Amino acid sequence: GSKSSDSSNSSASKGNASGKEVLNIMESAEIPTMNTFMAQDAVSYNAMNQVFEGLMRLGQDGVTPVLGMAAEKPTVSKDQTVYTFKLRDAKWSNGDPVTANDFVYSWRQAIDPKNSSPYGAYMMGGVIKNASEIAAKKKKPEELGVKAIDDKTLEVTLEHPIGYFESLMTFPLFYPMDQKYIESKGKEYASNSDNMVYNGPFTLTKWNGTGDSWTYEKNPNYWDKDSVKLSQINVNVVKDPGTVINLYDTNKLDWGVLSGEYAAQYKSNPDYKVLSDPSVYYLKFNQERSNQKTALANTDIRKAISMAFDKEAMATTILANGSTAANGLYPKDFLKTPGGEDVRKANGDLVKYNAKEAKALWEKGLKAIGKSKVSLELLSGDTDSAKKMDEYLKGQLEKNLPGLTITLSEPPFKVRLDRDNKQDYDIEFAGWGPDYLDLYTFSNLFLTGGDQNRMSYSDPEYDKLVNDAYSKLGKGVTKDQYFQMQLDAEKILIQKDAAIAPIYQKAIAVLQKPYVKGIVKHPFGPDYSYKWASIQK
Amino acid sequence: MSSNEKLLEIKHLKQYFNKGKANEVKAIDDISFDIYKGETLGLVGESGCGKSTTGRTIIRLYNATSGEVLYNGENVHAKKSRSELKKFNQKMQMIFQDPQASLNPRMKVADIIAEGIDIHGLAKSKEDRMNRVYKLLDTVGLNREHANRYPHEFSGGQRQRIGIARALAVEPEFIIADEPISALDVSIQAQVVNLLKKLQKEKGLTYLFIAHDLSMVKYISDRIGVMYFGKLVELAPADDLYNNPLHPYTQSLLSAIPLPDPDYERSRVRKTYDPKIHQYAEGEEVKMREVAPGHFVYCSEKELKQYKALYK
Amino acid sequence: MIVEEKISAEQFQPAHIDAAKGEVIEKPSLSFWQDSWLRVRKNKGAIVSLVLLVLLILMAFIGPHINHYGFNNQNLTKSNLPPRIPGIEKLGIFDGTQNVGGQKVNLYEQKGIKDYYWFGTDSLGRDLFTRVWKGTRISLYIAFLAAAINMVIGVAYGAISGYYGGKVDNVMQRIIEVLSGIPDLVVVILMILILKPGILSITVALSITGWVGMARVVRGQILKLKSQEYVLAAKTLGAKDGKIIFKHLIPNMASVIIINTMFIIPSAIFFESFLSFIGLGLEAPKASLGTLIEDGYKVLRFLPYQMLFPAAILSIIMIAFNLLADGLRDALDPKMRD
Amino acid sequence: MGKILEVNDLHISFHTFAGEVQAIRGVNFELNEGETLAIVGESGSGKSVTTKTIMRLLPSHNSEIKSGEILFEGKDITKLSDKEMQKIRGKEISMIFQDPMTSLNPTMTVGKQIMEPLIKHQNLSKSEAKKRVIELLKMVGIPKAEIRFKQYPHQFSGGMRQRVVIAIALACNPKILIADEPTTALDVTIQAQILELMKDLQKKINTSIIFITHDLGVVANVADRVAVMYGGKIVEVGTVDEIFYNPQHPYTWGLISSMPSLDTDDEELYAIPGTPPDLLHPPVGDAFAPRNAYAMKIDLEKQPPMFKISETHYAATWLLHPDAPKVEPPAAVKKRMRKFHNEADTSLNKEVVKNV
Amino acid sequence: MAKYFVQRVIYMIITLFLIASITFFLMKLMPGTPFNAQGKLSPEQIHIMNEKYGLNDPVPVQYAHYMLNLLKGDLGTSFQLDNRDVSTLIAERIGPSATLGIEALVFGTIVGILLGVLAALKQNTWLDYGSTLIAVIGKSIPSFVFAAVLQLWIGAKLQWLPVAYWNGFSYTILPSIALAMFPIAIAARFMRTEMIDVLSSDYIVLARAKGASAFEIAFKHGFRNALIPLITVMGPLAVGLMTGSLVIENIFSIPGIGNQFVQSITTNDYGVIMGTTLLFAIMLVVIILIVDLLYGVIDPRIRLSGGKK
Ligand SMILES: Nc1ncnc2c1ncn2[C@@H]1O[C@H](COP(=O)(O)OP(=O)(O)OP(=O)(O)O)[C@@H](O)[C@H]1O
Ligand SMILES: Nc1ncnc2c1ncn2[C@@H]1O[C@H](COP(=O)(O)OP(=O)(O)OP(=O)(O)O)[C@@H](O)[C@H]1O
Ligand SMILES: [Mg+2]
Ligand SMILES: [Mg+2]
Repeated sequence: GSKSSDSSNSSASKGNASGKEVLNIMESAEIPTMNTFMAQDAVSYNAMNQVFEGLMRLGQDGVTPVLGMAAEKPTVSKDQTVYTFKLRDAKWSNGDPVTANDFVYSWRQAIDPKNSSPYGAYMMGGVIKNASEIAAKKKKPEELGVKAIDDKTLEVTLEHPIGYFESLMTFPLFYPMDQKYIESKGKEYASNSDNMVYNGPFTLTKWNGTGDSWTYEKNPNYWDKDSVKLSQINVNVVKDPGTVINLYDTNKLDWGVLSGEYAAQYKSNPDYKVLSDPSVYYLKFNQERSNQKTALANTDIRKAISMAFDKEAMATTILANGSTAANGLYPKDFLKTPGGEDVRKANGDLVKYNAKEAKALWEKGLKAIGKSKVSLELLSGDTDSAKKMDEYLKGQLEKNLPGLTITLSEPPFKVRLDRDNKQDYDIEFAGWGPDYLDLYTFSNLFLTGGDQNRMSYSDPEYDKLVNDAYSKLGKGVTKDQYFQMQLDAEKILIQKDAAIAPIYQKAIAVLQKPYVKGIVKHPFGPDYSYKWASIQK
Repeated sequence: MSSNEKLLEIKHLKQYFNKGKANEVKAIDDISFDIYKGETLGLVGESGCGKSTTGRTIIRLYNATSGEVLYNGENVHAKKSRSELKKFNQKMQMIFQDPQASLNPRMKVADIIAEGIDIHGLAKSKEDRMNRVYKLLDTVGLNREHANRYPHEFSGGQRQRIGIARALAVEPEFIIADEPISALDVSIQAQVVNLLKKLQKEKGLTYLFIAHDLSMVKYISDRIGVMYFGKLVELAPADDLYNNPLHPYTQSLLSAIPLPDPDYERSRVRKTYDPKIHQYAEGEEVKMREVAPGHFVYCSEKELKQYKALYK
Repeated sequence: MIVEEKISAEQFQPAHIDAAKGEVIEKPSLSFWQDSWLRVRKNKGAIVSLVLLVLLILMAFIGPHINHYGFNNQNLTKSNLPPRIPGIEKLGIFDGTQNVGGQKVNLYEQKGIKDYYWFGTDSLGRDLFTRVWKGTRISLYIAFLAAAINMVIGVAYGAISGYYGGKVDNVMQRIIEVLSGIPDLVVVILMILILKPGILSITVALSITGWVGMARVVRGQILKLKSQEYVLAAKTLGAKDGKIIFKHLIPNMASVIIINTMFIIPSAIFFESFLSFIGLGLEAPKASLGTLIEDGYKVLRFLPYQMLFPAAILSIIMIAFNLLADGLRDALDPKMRD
Repeated sequence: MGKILEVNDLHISFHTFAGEVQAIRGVNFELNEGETLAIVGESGSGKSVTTKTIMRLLPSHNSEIKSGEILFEGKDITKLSDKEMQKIRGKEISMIFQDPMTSLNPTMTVGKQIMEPLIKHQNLSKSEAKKRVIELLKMVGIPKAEIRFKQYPHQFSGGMRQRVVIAIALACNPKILIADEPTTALDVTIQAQILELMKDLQKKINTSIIFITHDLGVVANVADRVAVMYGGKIVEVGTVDEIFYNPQHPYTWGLISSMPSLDTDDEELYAIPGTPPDLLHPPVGDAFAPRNAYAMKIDLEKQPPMFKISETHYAATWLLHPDAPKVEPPAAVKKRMRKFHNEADTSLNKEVVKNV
Repeated sequence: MAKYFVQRVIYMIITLFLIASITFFLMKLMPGTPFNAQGKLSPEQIHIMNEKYGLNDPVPVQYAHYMLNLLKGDLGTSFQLDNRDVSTLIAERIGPSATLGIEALVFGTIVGILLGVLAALKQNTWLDYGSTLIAVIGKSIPSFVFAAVLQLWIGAKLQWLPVAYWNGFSYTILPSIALAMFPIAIAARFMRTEMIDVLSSDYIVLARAKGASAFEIAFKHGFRNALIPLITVMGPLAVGLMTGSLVIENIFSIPGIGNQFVQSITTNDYGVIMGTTLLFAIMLVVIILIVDLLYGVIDPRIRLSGGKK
């Protein structure tokens, strides 16, 4: 598959000459996989969102699920655990019809332990019936709660009512796969763009499986091809922030992400845009390291640290890309309460920068643990902005909390994860982006034994609230109550326990040519949809 | 001056380099000779014939491929322990060809000379050490002031004398001088040769004197050995060798030496040597044979007769 | 043509020639190093370099204390200020102005800042002057330490391999071959994981991977020198191998070793900045010239001064070391003697 | 026999780290057609510098011709441009160096190296040049010339290499051949062959040869005339017989008597004491004075002029001054002189010819 | 000759085997797993994935597996790029890196040699100092600075050449030049020193005595003899250049192997680490062999001792 790389994919000028709408954009990394159940990264998911389509897809407003392969809204059983989808008459790019079986096949692949899909169990477990048991090899993949009633009817059985099920269906893991085609290709499937079939707005071309560039071409077999304005999208991986600018200035890019210092410098540029993102970054306080309680086991000390740094300044001056200070776990502009209020607003600022109070708490805490000096290791990422923030944090904390020494440790990402897994750190600079449109994607992280809770935090009150809300929704817990319980849990986590210290909510600064319209940014799942994008010169 | 007491016996000494490989060199190929106490044995021969290798093998810079070197009856090459070796190192010393290359340019003259003293612990104190150095400098005609200088500050002849002082420092009995004057100016060669002679007289030293300048060799040596391609071809008292060269190679060598005498040069007739003239038959034993008392030639039985006839 | 000139008979008396005087050396006694120093002194490039290096080393120590800013004093309100130097600012340079969107703006006036930051400030509002000298100190430290360790390992390894030759040499050379085949990065990452990140581990990493070149050079030299007659002389005197190596061989390779070290220093500085580039370098807020350049590089387009100063100093260091090495080579090269 | 080369009052200095080395301090000599002039003298006396100057091969960055002229067929070589000099080198004047091991380019075939001057100076075509090279190789006594043509220097022995160098030097039938210690690095037997070869070839093409050596034996063998150098000056010049059998300069005495002849016996050799002069700080008077057992006070103050002994024989020593006391030369020299005076009794007419 | 060659190849194989083995064990010492790139996997999930790839086996078992597969020519699969064969991945990535490396090497060596020869011929003139300065600058300024400046000025401001990407020859020019600065510097310095050395040797004096012009002396006589030390350093340098530069590849958005390699190390992509290491090592030993053979071509003396009968 290296043939594709030598054919010139050069860009806008050529495309426009023939009156076609061609968009030139960038990615930050290569596509690791185009196999839906093997993906675990943003680049893959983003690409899949352009060339495949699930039952639902995220709409033009960014968050609302709209119909995809489903011809109409699903019918839901009374107990809200059985969803029945009618599929529309859609085709794969090779002409094969998209059938209910394609979904069944794909989902079973995703949960089948022999495939060891990184996200399969994570996304399906506790949601689709029997998924957890199958992943634990206690049941067979065939027992997964998904069934093809006929070619065009798909029935999904859930473990319990899931409020965000429709939005979950937009996630690439739940996309269909053309069983016949895949089996005919065997190992070759998805090794490059020639060995794939597509059912999304675009088809993938000129992707050799490892390369730095690829294109999306309008898919003539797409059911909604009339909505697709672009005839071609050229994607190049650009890793250097300066190169992005140079390419943008020479019109080789119509859209590019500004990273690092560039965001701050381009603020006044008319093409500058900020895309909000619901990823939240925070400090994790490890209360137990190598089986010994750390200074951070003391709540006052945790609280003191939570308040001791100027997150406002960090977000606006250091990141300076539209990111905002975060005063809670749940991001803003992500979900609204049933009352229509933004979740963040509803719960208010749970912890703010307050040097004076921080100092008081610090001294109290120190007294309690009987120490006058504390040295803590801050484990963090090795990216430029992370490093800069670490330095700032260190400066702030050491200044505001006398007696505190912070040592920085900034290993490569996987090393950091490894140390996180082993709980081998004092404080960790971590972050989380939602996978579906529900507060549970955040709140479950800090349950006792939760994914992000490798810091010996355990509060039965918190666990109870989150677990009850999740499992009893529809079974005694109303939507309103559900939200309230999640909000209360956040208060416990941050205000009462100061288990983590929120820092900021991410934003993405981009440069976008004025003639580019309609690129949709999603707060979760795949990052962007180009389906509705257009060039309007 | 020389006695009949054998100081050194070299028996069937062989030194092959890169043995067994494609580029094997038989640098010394089975040579035997004796060196008597107090004499100077000269060794001549064309470049690459194995003179240096002989000297270096005797002093154990190379491990002999086979054969023995008996020093006062003890086999030098069989010794192993450090202390034994040390004792031997003290008795036998070497003077090198290139006075520039044989002195460590980074060391002061005093330290160069004292190296042997230090190794063999000959000095009782620092003072004693320096006194010895001064005395040695004096012996070779240099003065104390030179002790603190570096080799590059000296002329070739002076350097060579420093080299001699270094060798003398350990009070050796036997000195191998490997072309000690070849790299020196004519006007300076005499300084060194005179010094060597003087030292021999005073200390009763024994020399193996390697050179290719035959007039100098003749002047300094009691006996002379001629080497050709790793073999000793003739060995005789100096005058005898010059007056009665028997081996055709010796003859050719002698006939090639230019002498500082225009008249002689005008009349000189050069002989050439072609090893083919021997026409040794298969299985014929060729070895050193005594043609006249003390005059040995490498030859066959048949040749011995001819040589005997030739010998005046 | 006879030139008649009266020469008194007295003149034809035999002169008194002191025999010992013939052996007197007129020149003052100069050791090898003194002599070399005289030679180096004649090389303008080397001397200028040496002076510059001394100045830089001095500045690395006093530079951070010349003004009252600490190297880690953060002040986000004063971030990314261009350089402003009292006095010189009247000339229209280093006056705190910066091109913002095509317009010259004096950021100090705009933000109402009275201070002077001679080299400007970085994105955390830290004084770059202080940081640059602090960085110089660390870079030099890394360079010297790495070079030193490197010299020890490389020289010892090369010396042993070359001196003993034969099988020992063969095995040791194979090891070198294998070592140079293993990617530095793997080794370095491991080092940094085993040790805590920071100067020490960088140094260790450097000395694990960087001495191969030195070992090769030293081995080559030893091979050349070990058959020198003064080495043979020491052998005939009964000197031990160790003594021969350390007293005779290594001093005579000193020039080669020094020169090679001079060339190692720039690569050590380089390597450190490469480590920083891939995120394996120093722990913050420490900075080296490498990390400063690295940071400055990201804003090269808008705030060129942030890279300019550390890059200029790094370049001066590199150029000075290179010229000094060249000068030393000329001065120490035995071929150029006499 | 016309003069082909005349060197007048040559002064050459090197600028070194330590200061100015006055390597040549007033050298005068001439070379006649077809003759061999040997220059002898100890190391550092300026033999090579003199001859390199004739070829203009001194390193340009630190050497300087302070004064003097070198007339080659009347043209002053010191004034020629590089281009003009390139035409003379290898064609009119050519040179043989001391070390045959290093003076051939190791990466070029021998044939090519000999061809170079032919193509350059005689505009021969490649095939003509090749023919000539093979002739030359045969002429210098290298068998199987056709095969040897394609070989590299390392495939030749030392003696053969020196023959090749000679072939290169003689390729264009030069008028002057300068041989700077051409046999010092060779074995006596090979040396003898090379010397014979040179003499043969000289007869054939009638070149003049300047032959540098410090081996008096070789001098006696090849030279017609001999110039003895000491401390950057020529201290004695004369025919080979004059120098060997009637030397006048104490340095020449020293040289001759420090070499043992085959009949020198156990008596101590005559040795010149001390060390050569330091040309960084050349002495005021006679450079040889400090080592001269016959030195007089004037030697320490004033450089001696050239005294004429015969039409062909000159020496620069105050001992030849009419007022100087008569001295006894060393025994070895006296022996030689006796021989000389027996053969041809020339009166010792001392005359100052050239003032210094 | 044949015997020599066989012996060399055996040595090469042993070396490669050792490199592979040591790298394997070192690599296994590195903490972390190849999975969990987004940090969203639970330890159980990671365990399952490790199981699938045999990463839960004891390291010696994994080693044996790897080596057996290696013998079969199977380099395994990448974790980073899902299930892509390491061999395909490397094959696709080495192309651009090698192209750039060779261009930089050729360009750098030629320019460097010219500079060095000029400097040697005109020792201690402004030409010499100029060449020294270029060489020192080439050595002392990191290549990413050159790259950034070239990209900004030639690419973005003047628009003479493409800013980035990989679409044909014109795209290779800027990165090649940026990469070539180092070889230029090295070649110039080495050439100068060697040339000065060679120019003072006897055979050069003889060539001058033959009446050769300065040009002939430099290029006909000096050049070849000065080349040996140069190719000795240029050999390994060539490997370094051809195996890609993370920095240059990032700046010019080139799908090269340098970038890939660093990424594979930071993500524990074992197959790729091993594959790339092996590739580099093979290139290294092969280049060393080539250099040795080149010695023989350049210097006939070595041809003989090279082992010919
Ligand atoms: N270390 C060595 N390895 C291999 N060959 C050697 C070694 N030393 C000497 N030879 C070879 O052994 C032979 C004899 O060398 P040696 O140095 O003894 O000769 P020589 O008679 O001293 O010559 P010269 O007069 O040139 O000093 C030569 O062919 C030489 O090349
Ligand atoms: N390139 C140079 N730079 C500095 N000094 C030089 C140079 N070449 C020669 N000299 C000096 O000039 C003087 C004469 O040297 P020259 O080479 O002519 O001596 P020589 O008589 O040929 O000696 P040898 O017999 O050793 O060849 C010496 O003192 C030497 O140091
Ligand atoms: Mg020898
Ligand atoms: Mg000379």
